[in-house]
This record gives sequence, C-alpha cells and structure tokens, in this order.
Amino acid sequence: MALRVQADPFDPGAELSAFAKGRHNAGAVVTFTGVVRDDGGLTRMEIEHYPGMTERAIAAIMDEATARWSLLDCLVIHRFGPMAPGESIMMVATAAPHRGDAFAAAEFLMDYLKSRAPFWKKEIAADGTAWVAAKDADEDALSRWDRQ
Amino acid sequence: MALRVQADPFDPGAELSAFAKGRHNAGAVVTFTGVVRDDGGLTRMEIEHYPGMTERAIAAIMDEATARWSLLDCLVIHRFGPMAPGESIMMVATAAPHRGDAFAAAEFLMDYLKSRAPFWKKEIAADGTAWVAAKDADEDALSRWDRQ
Amino acid sequence: MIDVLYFAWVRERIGLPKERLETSAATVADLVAELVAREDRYAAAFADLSALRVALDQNLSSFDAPLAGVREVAFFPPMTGG
Amino acid sequence: MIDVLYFAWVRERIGLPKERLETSAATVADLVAELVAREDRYAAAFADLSALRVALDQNLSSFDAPLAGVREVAFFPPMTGG
Repeated sequence: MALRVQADPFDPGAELSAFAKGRHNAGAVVTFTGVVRDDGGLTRMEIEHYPGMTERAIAAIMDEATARWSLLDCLVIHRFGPMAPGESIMMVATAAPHRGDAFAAAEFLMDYLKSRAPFWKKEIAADGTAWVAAKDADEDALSRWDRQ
Repeated sequence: MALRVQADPFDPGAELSAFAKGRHNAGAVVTFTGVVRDDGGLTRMEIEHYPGMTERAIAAIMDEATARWSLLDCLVIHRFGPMAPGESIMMVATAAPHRGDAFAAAEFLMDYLKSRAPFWKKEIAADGTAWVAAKDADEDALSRWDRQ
Repeated sequence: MIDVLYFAWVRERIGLPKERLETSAATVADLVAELVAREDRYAAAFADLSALRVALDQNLSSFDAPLAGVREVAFFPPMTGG
Repeated sequence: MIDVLYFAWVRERIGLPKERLETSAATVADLVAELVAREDRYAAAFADLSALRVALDQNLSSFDAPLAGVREVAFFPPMTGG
C-alpha cells in the first residue's frame, strides 16, 4: 500500500509498470487516472490541499478499501499546485486476485477522493478564475457504498 | 479505438502512457490488466483462440461499449499462445470525459471478453494440464448489462 | 461443402482442428448427429451439448439454427477469455 | 489557544490561511459566531454554513461539535479532489 501527495508531475504508465511488476498472485490490476480536462479556454488548474489531513484522510480511505475487498495492494497518487491541461492530476491503482474486487475498490477510492479528501480545484481560464464547485452527483456516488 | 490480438508480450505501462498521452478532452482514463496468476504450481498458461472470430467479436463488443457510454477512446489488447505466471494476458483501456463512463465501459468490456470472446485458457502445472472451466459468476456478471 | 472447426478440448477429443465435410444436415443439431454416428471420438466430444457452444460463420449461434448458406461451423467449450 | 485554518475561497474571503486565537467558544458554531461578529470578511466567509465543511484536528466534523480539547479547526468548502 503506497500513498503519495506531491506537487511534482508523475507518469501514470511508469507507475502502472512499477505497480504491476512481477505480481504472481494478482490476476487483476485496475488503474484510474484523472487528467486536467480542457473544456475550452482553460489555461491551468491549481489544486490546494490541507497538508497532514490529506494524507490522513486518504490513508483512512485506503484502509477502508482494504477491509472491504480482497486486495493485494493499492496505490494512490494525488498532486497539488499548478498543472496544465492534459497533465495527470491523480491516479489510483488496485491489485486483486479477481477483477470484481479490483474494480470495486478502485471506484470506491475514487468516489471518496472526490468528496472526502481535502483538495480544492481552481480553474484559471482566459476569461477568469473560479473554484470548482462540488457536484451533487459526487455526493450521490458516495452513498452507494453505505451498505456493504 | 484500437484492438490488438497478438502472441507477443506487451507492457501495460507503456500502453497506458501511449493511450493517455496528450488527452486534453478526457478527464478519466481507466485500465484493466489481466495477469497470469500463480495459484501454486502453475508452470505456464496457454491461450487458444479463433482467428477471425476473435477480432470480430471484440470489435462488436467495443462498438457496443462506445454506443452505451460517452467514450473518447478505447483499447483492447489480448494475447494468445504460451505465457508465464506474472505476465500480462490482456488489457482494456477507456478514456471518457467523466469517471463513471470510463469505469462502466471498462467493466462491461471485461465481462464480455470473459465469456463472449473466443479464447480458451489451459493451465499447465507440475501435476497436470487442464482447460480452465467457465465460471457461472462470469455468466452472471454479464447479465447485469442486459438493461441499459 | 462446409468447414467445421474445433477448439480447446473439443479439438483435443476429436483429434483435429478443422475438416471439410459434405453434408446435407439441415440444422446444427443434424450435423452433430451425423458426426456422432461417424466415430467414437465425435460421440465423446459431443456427449454433453450443454457444455458446448457453436458459431456459424464466426457468430455465436445455437444448435437448432439452420445450416443453409453457412460456410463455417465451429464447436468449442464456453469461452474463458479476459 | 486554538489554530484556525482556512482553505480555498474561505481563505480568500478572510484573507489569510491560518490564525491563532484565544477563544472560550464551546462549539464550532460558537466559534463561527465569534468570528462573524469580528469583521465583515468573516461574515462574508461564513454567510452560508451549508456551503462549508469543518474539520477538528484533521477529522471531518460538524458545526455543533464541542471544541473542548481541540487544537486545530479548519473551515473549507466541500472538497473537489480526484
């Protein structure tokens, strides 16, 4: 289990290679990569975070995922600071004996990271700057994990 | 949209890097990698396939995924022939504006590949050789996509 | 003339991957009956049709499907890809 | 003494990321009331509590939670990670 909160860019492909390397017991590896999406006119994104709480919240989410599903390993990388359209914001990887567990744990981690990890996105565009608003859909996505 | 059915090994990390490279319109990239799992004593796995029908069946599954979800791209790589424990068997990648579509399409593709693409796995172990039996669970997994 | 293909343990039991047959079978089931009547190895391969799948011209089909116009029939166990 | 942290637009409205306060507030809501009474910029930041979240010692909490023993309070909008 590994967790990195960092300003530096990372290469999702290199991370997947390292994560999947020589796994003889895992049949299934799932990754999710979040990318800065340019909806038109976006100059850059800036992510603010709460040092200390961020690591603590993500570690708790990873512990929860590990308790709920048969995981052999999981990885979360999340950047903060400025980043350009097309750059990777964050990544989740899960390894499990079976695909159902790997998929479910990755989706669970994503749903929690979206609305329970202390990050805030700001979009800087040619025509102005705005904090990204939380979506009701993300809060709804969380509720599907209420029951095991 | 890309589809490769091949005997040669592939590097899932390099594939993810190529797939995700410079996407300014996709916010979400999901990958699934299937790995030869060593449950104890497995010497190698051999995958037989039906050339022609394999490509046709996978292309149809990819078309269906593209019709059901807002995908910007998808990739399926599936190997045949002999492979050792720890080697990657196959990979699915999806890119979408939003994570829900990327996850759902990847799971859908996996469920169909498991029981509708003409591949047959044979396990060669120290104590014998056996064709892998289809699992009821895989057939059940398919049925969840019956309704849109 | 029709091409008949066998995969996985169906191929192993019958002992060949492919053959070209002259047949007047109207359906897949009729073709199976012809094969089973031929030799024991076919009877062994087709002993339990519920454990088999069939594709006609590379599309999954069923044992009661007609063979008219079909050029390639394939028999195999349930797929185990992914 | 208690550390109070602000993030995202809460930080921008209040104009600072962190301050150290002497307070006798019993709950988070009491602390908010004290801050709002101080200056307009606090009133602006705390105008709609439903748009805010609070963490006590780095754990998500609620506005009616007691402050006894708490060393760090943080106010911020709903998170938008991932």
